[in-house]
Amino acid sequence: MTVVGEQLQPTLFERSRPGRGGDKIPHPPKDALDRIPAAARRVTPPALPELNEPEVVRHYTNLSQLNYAIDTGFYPLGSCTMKFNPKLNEWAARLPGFASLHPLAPDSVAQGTLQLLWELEGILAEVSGMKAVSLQPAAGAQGELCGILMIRAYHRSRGDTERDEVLVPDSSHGTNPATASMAGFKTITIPSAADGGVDVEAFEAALGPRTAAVMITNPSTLGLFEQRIGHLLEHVHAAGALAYMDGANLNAILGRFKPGEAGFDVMHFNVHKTFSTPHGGGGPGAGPVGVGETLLPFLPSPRVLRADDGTFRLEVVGERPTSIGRLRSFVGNTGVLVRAYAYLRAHGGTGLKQVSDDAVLAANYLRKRVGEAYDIPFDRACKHEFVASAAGIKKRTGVRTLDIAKRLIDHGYHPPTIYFPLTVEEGMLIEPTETESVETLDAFADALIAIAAECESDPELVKSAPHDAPVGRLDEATAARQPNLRWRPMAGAEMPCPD
Amino acid sequence: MTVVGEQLQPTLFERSRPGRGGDKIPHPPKDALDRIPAAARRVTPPALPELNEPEVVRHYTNLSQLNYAIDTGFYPLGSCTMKFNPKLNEWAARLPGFASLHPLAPDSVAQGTLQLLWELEGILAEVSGMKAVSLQPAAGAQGELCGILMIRAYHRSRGDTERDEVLVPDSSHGTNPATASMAGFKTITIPSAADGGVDVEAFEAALGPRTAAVMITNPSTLGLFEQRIGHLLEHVHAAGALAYMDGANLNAILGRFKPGEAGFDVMHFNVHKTFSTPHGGGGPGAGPVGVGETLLPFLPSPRVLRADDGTFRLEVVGERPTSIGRLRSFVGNTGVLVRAYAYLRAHGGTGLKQVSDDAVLAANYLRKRVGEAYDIPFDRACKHEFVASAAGIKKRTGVRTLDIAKRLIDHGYHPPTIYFPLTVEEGMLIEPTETESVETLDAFADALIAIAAECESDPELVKSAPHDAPVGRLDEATAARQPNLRWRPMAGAEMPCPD
Amino acid sequence: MPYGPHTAGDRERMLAALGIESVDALFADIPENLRASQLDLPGPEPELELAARLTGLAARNRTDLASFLGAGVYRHWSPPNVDQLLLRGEWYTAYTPYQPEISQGTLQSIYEYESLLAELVDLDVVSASHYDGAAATAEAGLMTCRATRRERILVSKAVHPHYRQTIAAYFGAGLEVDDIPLVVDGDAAGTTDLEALERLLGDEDRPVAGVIAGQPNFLGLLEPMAAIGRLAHAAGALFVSVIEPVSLAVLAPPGAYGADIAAGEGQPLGIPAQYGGPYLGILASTDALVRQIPGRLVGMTSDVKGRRAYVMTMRAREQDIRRDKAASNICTNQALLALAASIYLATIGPHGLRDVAAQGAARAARLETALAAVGAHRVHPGPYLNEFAVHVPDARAVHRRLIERGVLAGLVLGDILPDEPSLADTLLVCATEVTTDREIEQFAAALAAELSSHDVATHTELEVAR
Amino acid sequence: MPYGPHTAGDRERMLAALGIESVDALFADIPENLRASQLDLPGPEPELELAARLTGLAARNRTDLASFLGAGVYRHWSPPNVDQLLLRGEWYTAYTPYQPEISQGTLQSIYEYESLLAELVDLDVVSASHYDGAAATAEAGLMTCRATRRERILVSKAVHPHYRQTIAAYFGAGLEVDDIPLVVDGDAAGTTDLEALERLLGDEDRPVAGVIAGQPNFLGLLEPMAAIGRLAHAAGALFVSVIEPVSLAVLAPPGAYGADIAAGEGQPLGIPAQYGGPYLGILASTDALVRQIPGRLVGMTSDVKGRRAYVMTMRAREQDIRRDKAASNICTNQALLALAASIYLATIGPHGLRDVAAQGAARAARLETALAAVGAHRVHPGPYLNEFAVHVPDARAVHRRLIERGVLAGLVLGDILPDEPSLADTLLVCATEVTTDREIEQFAAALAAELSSHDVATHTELEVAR
Ligand SMILES: Cc1ncc(COP(=O)(O)O)c(C=O)c1O
Ligand SMILES: Cc1ncc(COP(=O)(O)O)c(C=O)c1O
Repeated sequence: MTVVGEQLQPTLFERSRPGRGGDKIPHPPKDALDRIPAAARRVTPPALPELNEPEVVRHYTNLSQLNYAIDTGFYPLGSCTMKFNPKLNEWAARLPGFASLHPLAPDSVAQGTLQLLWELEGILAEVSGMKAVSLQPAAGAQGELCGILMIRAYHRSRGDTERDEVLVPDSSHGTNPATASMAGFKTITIPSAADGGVDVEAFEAALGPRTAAVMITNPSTLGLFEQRIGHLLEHVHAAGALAYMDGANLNAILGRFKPGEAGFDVMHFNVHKTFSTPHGGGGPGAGPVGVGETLLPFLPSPRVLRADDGTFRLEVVGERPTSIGRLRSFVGNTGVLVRAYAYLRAHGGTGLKQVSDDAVLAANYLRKRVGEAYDIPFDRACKHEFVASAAGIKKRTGVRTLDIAKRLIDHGYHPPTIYFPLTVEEGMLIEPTETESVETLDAFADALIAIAAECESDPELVKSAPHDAPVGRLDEATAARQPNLRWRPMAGAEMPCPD
Repeated sequence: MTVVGEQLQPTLFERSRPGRGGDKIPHPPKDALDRIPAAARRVTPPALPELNEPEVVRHYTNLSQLNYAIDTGFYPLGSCTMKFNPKLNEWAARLPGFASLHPLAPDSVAQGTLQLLWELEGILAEVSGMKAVSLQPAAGAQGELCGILMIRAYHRSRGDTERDEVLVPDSSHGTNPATASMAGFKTITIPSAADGGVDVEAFEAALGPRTAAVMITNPSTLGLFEQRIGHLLEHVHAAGALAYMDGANLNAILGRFKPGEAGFDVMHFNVHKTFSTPHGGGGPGAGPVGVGETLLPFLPSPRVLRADDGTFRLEVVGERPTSIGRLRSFVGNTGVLVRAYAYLRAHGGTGLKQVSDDAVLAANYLRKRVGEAYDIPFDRACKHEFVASAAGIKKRTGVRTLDIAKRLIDHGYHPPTIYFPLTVEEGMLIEPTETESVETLDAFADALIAIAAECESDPELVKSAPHDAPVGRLDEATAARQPNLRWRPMAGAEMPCPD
Repeated sequence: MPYGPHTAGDRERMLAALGIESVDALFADIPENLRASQLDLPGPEPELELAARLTGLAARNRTDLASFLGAGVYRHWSPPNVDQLLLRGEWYTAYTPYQPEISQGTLQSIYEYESLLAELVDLDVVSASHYDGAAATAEAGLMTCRATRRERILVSKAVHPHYRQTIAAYFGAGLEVDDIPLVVDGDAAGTTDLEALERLLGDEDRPVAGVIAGQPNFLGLLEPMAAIGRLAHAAGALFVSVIEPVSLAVLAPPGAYGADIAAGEGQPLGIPAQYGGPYLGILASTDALVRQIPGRLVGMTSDVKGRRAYVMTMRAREQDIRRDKAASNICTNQALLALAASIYLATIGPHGLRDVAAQGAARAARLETALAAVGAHRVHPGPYLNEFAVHVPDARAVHRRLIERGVLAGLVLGDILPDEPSLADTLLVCATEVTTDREIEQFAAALAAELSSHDVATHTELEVAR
Repeated sequence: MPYGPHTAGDRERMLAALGIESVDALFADIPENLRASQLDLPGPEPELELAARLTGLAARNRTDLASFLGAGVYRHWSPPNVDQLLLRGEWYTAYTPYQPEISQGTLQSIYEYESLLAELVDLDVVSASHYDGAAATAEAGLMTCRATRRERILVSKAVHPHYRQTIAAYFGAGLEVDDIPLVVDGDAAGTTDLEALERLLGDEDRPVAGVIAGQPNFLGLLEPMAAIGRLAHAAGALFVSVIEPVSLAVLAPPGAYGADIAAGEGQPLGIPAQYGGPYLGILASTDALVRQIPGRLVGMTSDVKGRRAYVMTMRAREQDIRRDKAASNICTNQALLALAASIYLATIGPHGLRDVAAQGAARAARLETALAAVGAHRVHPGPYLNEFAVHVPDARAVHRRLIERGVLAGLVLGDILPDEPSLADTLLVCATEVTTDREIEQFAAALAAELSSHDVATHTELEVAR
């Protein structure tokens, strides 16, 4: 139990006392640093806090209890696929054979991990219908960058250097346009049609000889499958461009749709979403990239290869000159990939299909129930998530989606993603995932419906929520205007009081 | 964060849904049980709850957050030595070599653990000044039983069968008299003198040819060292009786007093107190027993032996016929002992002495500070703990120690042990241990002093505490009168509502 | 100090507040002639080096063998969430829930443990834990004496020898324990001798408080529990069943065959072997015996606001309240292991538990076949669940040599029961859901190899002798 | 379903509420011709079997070697409380703290991470984490371009080759990267060539946005960072220092020698090697660059009641707000690893961190002596902290054979830097506080044995050639 008086924790720095703690390792000989020239030495030691282990444990135990997490409750944060993180996977990643293997260890001593990675590539290729997969990207956004860099390399390899535009639907994830920019492309935004899908006319109009690629999040961030995808892909390829699928929402379509079979040239996976590796309070993740035949030569290096004798190895430096190179050090976020591998083998093909079936069923059930009190802008079968809107409630009562989200906290729930995608007024993107029981879905719907009633009967209650959280709403304006981004011993008046 | 609406958790049984969960192991063949005769088979399957792993994890994560623990705050529970439990020790006990070793594994495959146990016996012998140590008892109380059974065996071995009494000071721990009874002895209670020590006159009067043993908790449960111990031991031995020291309070005197050197014949250790193995919400512990020369032949079996070639082995069945036999299966709570071993080696001789020095210094400092507002019945240097009393406050304000304890919860602290020992009116036994900082001691003292003031200014506030805990005071009378000791599906009215 | 917070300055400050120069002043009450000699101990050792030492010791244990050793402690698959939840400081760094308002986690978990075990054993009262199966069984024996005010119990010789030795130690003070012998041959060989039991119960001068028998028994065999219970009750004695909890998913529970008390070892419920403990002593009884049961009990009640809450109850049985009149001296128990068992049961579920038990039976049957095929046959004809004894010539030496072949071939019964001639040259072997086909094949092959070379050895000896 | 809660009944109920017969109806929006072929995958596999498979794979990795391999990833003692606290579900099963009211744990921990790292690097702004050292360094390069509105950076060839390759990939789109060569011989051999740097900076047509150099550099040598920084600044470029965080306990921090940005790999701060990640990309800058730094930033503020609280801030740099105008596309970062680093630093403390760094230096000095004694001498004369290159004839083959002798003899530099002829037949070796005397002796002895048999081999070849 985090004791009340300590809910607002002193910082590590306030807990520090000179001379406390330490002694975890033997003291070095006195002359250990004599070889280091004075000019290279540190003069003022870093003012790190000094604590003993008990204080450290208490600090982080108490702090942790201020967090909402999947392990404490329902977390329907749309677009993030907050499903249960199996504990077997945490155990597996900590096996010393996996955990202490150095990334530059010669192939001969790394056969277990190499085999796992090679098998994982194969599984992801089968799931996506892609030809091959690189496990290197550290997250979805890096997977996107990887994909776009491959597309650029492809066009260049053909001497096709005029393509400097990437088409991105307005309902796409923010990382898509940001990636295109980062890779030096201009982003062309394509509006959505009334049904939530891409506006085909606008799309065709934008496509042209300068189009390097289109990036399509499918299912989209509205939770909708892009029904006209076949048509769109045909046009893309006809225009000489390539098609990137943001596969972050794959949790909706496992065993139902394989992007590679459908004609996408490249896609990324978000293993921290679809394959349940823990979100870690903001990471780590992993963003493997799958490619079709066209982009195969450009995959980042090193790839994991299997020799005829059944041994595994990494590509050596310079082995495949067409590669775009590397996006980070070493082979990838292997510790994350071990968890993904365990998840995938635990499920198998039938299990993965069931994952999507259950995720989609749960989302539609919840959509139906939430629809009892909220607007549902796209009222057709959704995939793994759906958008609800409080636009009507706001008009009637002045209560905003933000307020409703905060009020959900009092009811014991993590709020959905709000005001995202940006295209829906007072939107909230709700993603229940397949690991939540129908009782939980019902209880959450009941809470949302009860809040809708509160908006009418007692709008102030909702507008001033949360009431039962460790802290109330924050002064974000001051935080941004006068940023305080690091601890410094400050005079009392300069700093918000500790409780 | 344990969400408010879930603070009072549904039980596992209420969370259960038929058909949920499972599939952790492969299904057995259909005929697996055909060999079992019908008469031996279970007819009605046990109505165990059916949950999936996510629900289990949430259940126990949320429940855990309702607990106060050392890892969340200061826990000055007197007599229990709630010191920090080092995390290295948790790691060590889980090393597969230790954790998966079968207790009947032949000596040849158990050399690592046998060596550890053998070394640990030696360390405990050195700490206590005893000749030898058995690690078998599972807790302090079982160590006491072990010691008293050895004493009985000793007298019998000499044909001295008339000794059927055990002397126990009134300030002793409850396990002392309970142990004597369990071993078939009559308990003679010896009153304390005004200074908190044993009343020597009463003690000498009670000693006689029927006295088998005396059991002395030293330092006593009042936190006082038995100053007249030399005198007492002389008389005990002169009377042909043996002296047992309850060593549960050893945290006060490491490196300062060795019971074996001083003349005690037998003692037990509480490794879950002195050597910091975790208390586990009520256990496990371990209660090794040390003996002098006299009782050596009677130690429980098996002992850990070291051969001349440096290998280790367990005694075989029947090897030492004088043994009292065994108090439990196998060699002992080895997993607990691994932690104790790590603790002892981490500290070494100098570290252990410092432990006691710091524990005693902290207790005396806190005693001094608490004395600012409370009665201190024995106002002399205490050892690792001290008794304070609210008798004066109660007389003036009607507020009892129980109320003050509950009010401490609101201030963020675990209350001390209250009404223990039974001999002090409105007593509270406060043990800070050596792992709490002086800031924590001060803050706790400040809280106690503030509550003393509240008793005068707003006694109702204190009497109705706690106000900030997950639940309020409980209806213990009904619990005892109409015990509800297991879950059964009950009609709404029969059962307290879930929130 | 590895974990202490006190800086030199902190100590100075405290000493100054006490008006003393040195902490020695606080130890003046220890008589000078009784002050300790120095502590001559290894260390202190920094964590880094200590960790290396511990890793080295752990590595000296061989836990890589294909193991068929059970005999009261069983390998099972414990889903990793069990240990990960146990490692939460809120559980393992708390103590006895004396303050229920801030201990509802521990209290509810114990209440649930009581409920889960009550389902398994089919009895109403379950104590919050005892030290282990042996101590719980001894406490059960004492309970029968208190409840019947009689002073003699009967214990089947097929109860685990460690349990019988523990009972003997606990009963040394004036209470009597008699063995019930085993059936020597025939279909019931290796189980409790009912005729002998009847005879022992018939001694009217020495009325029996309780009869203790185990299911499955130490030799892995199924006992006629209902019959034993009927005989006990007919003589006015209470019936104590020593159970193995996983087996209760498929075997009749104590409540169903009339046991008054169930005791046993909870280790199989997700708890690692760790060379002997900490384990979980299970102790349960009928409602009628609730005031006799030792150990903690947690009950459901309500708080001042009428909200459901849990509290330790019926505390008047306990040592801290009743001192020498308490039902037992038990204080610290094995709460964390009760929690482990609860999490295990909640995770594995009723169907899973049944699968575990049935898989064990299936694996054991396969083991029986494999061993028989190489000439190691069962000792007893009766039914078993997942453990059985086999004849192996020169069992002790073969067992030792099999270790070199990577196999831990169960238990040499002659070592633990030296006074049972019928068990000389027998091994007690077991299988569970974690036993693989490969391990069984490895065992059978290694045994075949040993037995044939043993034949050779024996022949050679014979020849030499000629 | 291994983790799903839905029973057949639950599914029925949901379908009924939706008025459909089968879940297939919900997938009607997938065009028929584009529906997936079946998923041809292994499994599903029950946990028990999957656990055995994973244990088997892990066991195929050899992590038992005496390892002298560093090259950007270092073995250190991570006190067990670090991982045990990380394993709390409240940390690792939460996500980005979008809702600050129920995420103060994560938010405060990130604020503290920023503060701890700011102390280490002596710069004011620390981002909440990047993917790894390489990606953070590439982002640092992009920052210099944004901040200076120039399009060319210079990177020392002594920066980790993986970082340089990553920079190359990130810079492929119109931005330029030039290498700064290394000094070839003399006292400064193996460090960044200052004269060449000055020349490269002097190209007025191609103004330089940033200069990137590492301390210690990839070869373990200490660089003249202050001089590099002065040259960069004189040319109007920003100076990016690639740091190793443990070394900052004893080496001058970037802030002290005028770096504008520090980037680097946080793995040494208590994070296991795990074959490449997840690690921790450190990225820090001066206050002046705060609006250019990519990645999350957490600031201290207050809540409606004026209580201290923390929140993500300056979000207008991020992709979810600014889309194509964002400072980077980074979204999911490495928050849990930032937490690990914080817990490590809090536990080890400033004196402990200094001890770790100094112990590494002392162990490495011992390693140097031991290797020199068997004829493996350093390649470069300049000072180093705990990693250095040695000459070993036929390095690749010797390295391979040493594995058979239980030694992982660092890195074959010719493999990772094939285009540096001066590094052919050299090994990059490192020591840290966990390197034992025994390991060093084992390495030296094994190397001596290899070198003498190599001599033999070479002689034999020579003889044959004759
Ligand atoms: C649809 C979509 N695309 C891309 C991303 C970016 O992935 P990541 O956060 O792993 O970089 C996300 C997730 O956050 C996402 O939801
Ligand atoms: C003084 C004293 N003696 C004996 C005991 C009994 O030890 P245990 O609880 O380990 O049985 C205790 C602890 O609780 C104690 O404090």
